[in-house]
Amino acid sequence: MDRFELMRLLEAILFGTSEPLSERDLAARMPDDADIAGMLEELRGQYANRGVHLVQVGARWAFRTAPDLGPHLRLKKTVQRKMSRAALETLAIIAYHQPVTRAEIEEIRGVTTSRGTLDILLEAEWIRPRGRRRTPGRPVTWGVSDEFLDHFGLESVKALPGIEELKAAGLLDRRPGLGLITEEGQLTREETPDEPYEAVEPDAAIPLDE
Amino acid sequence: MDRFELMRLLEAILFGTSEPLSERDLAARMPDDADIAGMLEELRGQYANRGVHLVQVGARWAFRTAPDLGPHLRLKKTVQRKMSRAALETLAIIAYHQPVTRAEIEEIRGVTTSRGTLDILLEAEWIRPRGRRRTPGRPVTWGVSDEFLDHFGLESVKALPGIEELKAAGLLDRRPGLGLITEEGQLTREETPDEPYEAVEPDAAIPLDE
Amino acid sequence: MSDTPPDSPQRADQEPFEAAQPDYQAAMEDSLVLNLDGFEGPIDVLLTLARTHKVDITKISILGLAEQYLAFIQRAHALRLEIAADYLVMAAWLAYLKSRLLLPSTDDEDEPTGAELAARLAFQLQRLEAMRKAAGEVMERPQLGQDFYARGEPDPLIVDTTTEFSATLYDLLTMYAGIRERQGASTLQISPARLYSMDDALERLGKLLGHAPDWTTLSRFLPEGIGDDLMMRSAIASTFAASLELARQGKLQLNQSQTFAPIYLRARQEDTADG
Repeated sequence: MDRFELMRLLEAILFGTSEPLSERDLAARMPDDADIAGMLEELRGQYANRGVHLVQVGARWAFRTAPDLGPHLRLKKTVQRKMSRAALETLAIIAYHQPVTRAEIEEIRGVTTSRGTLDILLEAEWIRPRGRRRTPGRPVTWGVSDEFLDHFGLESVKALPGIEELKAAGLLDRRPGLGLITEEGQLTREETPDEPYEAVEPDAAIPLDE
Repeated sequence: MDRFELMRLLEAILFGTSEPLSERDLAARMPDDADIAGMLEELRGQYANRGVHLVQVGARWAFRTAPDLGPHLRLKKTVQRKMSRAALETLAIIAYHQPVTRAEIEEIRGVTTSRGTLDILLEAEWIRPRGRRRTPGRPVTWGVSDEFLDHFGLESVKALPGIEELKAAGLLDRRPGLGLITEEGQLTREETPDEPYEAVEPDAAIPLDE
Repeated sequence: MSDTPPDSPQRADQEPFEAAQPDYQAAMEDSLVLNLDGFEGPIDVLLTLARTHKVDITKISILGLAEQYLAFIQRAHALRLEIAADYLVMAAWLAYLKSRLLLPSTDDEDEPTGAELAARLAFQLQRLEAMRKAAGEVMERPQLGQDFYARGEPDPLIVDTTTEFSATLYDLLTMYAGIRERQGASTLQISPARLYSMDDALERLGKLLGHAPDWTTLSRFLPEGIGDDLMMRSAIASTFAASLELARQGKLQLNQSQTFAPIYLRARQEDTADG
């Protein structure tokens, strides 16, 4: 198979699938010597002006209709569950601060997370556990999923709206706020106030199943 | 919207719908003055060499994988599977007692055979129906296949070790009888012939399709 | 509690908060207070108060905001609304913060200064406000299935799966041996012992008696050719039992001179009385 034929095959595989495929998924379906990364870039270029785009979502690739056509596209819309303000706020915190623990989310929001908020985000497959923080209790850290990126047409977390500005303004820093005000009437902080966030781990520093 | 934009829109609609669309369906989703027929032809031409074709299915239009790529889009996968104890027991009985009906297998095993057990053996292509027994209900009789002999490296079923050989090999551990009175008055087991079985019917006594 | 000393020192980072409120704003405040259940905690109230007063969150006057919050809680008290503990904790903390901001700072280095505490609160409010704004911006993006679409009619992915079953001849033979063993145990039978029965003895004795008018030992009546010890013993026992039965019926006579002496028997003699 020459490159032209390989490109056609790659196009057919991606076009025929509605779920994004990773380079590994693609490699399993292509001849061994295929330069998948290079061909993906070339294919993306070929579709750049078309009504359908080849887009990257996290580490996966998929064809999606061009976002600028949205208002003119009269296609059946999928029914979407309406999310509570608390769920959306939590989602934004997870997306912009990931990897982030539940305690940190509560610290940022200033309230305890009600049961069901993370559940709803998990059910929507928009968040995923990423690892565990090396702090007492080894809490799970959360991040957004490829489904989240796909749903909002984001290539990666770096493409989140305003993330660079927020970072520059120091608003994504792991600095303590007031701490959590509990019903018991205490201003508490999960970590020691001296170096509250020094122990932050890189993504999946501790595997979940440890 | 100029023609280029209309072409993009048409492409996106055809990509995103869940079923082929007629020109009338398309007209309902496009601005009034769009030259649908002309644009469909143009779009078909643009995709002619690609991995995906725009094809007419009856009076409707849809994107379809280029037919020449079909064979390359199939993914081959080999899954290793362990046979259940029930399946192996059933297989052994079929091998030693063939041709044997399901009811006879159950009688020998002392338990009813679940539907899936024979299915798994059939899926493995280790057994095959051999005929029908001339008894009420005319049940199917089973025997082992050439694939079975291949897999277990046997020249024929006759090469299977008999009971005495199994005993000699230590696989069949018969405990001594109980309560010796005299040699004649001893408690004995039912005599087991060394020849594994006596076929009730000759092979394919009644053809299956009868 | 809510009145600010008019000549309180102001710092550079604390823009004076609008203390005097027009009437329409007071009405709005009341509706805020009555909506207490709608808030997600004191931080939410603080952010809402800041928004209500159109304060730029990045240049927020914490002192002014603290006063707004304290007024809010007072108003809730006046309206006899039930106030959750965390709102009161925040009120106490803000009152403390206010005193720290207004009083000259102590030299106690362990305690954060009023400005530091205020900065912490400001950071918390700005960060949460930023996240709320970000949530809004994310939700305003084109969404899959609403504004852009995946392939509507995906080709089914064809996966040809070959299942390879693993089983060895050993597995197979062990299984079969196991079955035969189970089967053997379930059909265990007792083969009948070969014994000389009472019926046989009666029949034989009855037939032979006619041929024995004289006293004859019992052993002479036993069947011939019994080599087996058990068979012999059973024949003796059943023949003796048969002789007793026939004597009871008056068909024969028995004689034994002493214990363990040979037993003699003969057909019944009508004319002799002894037996």
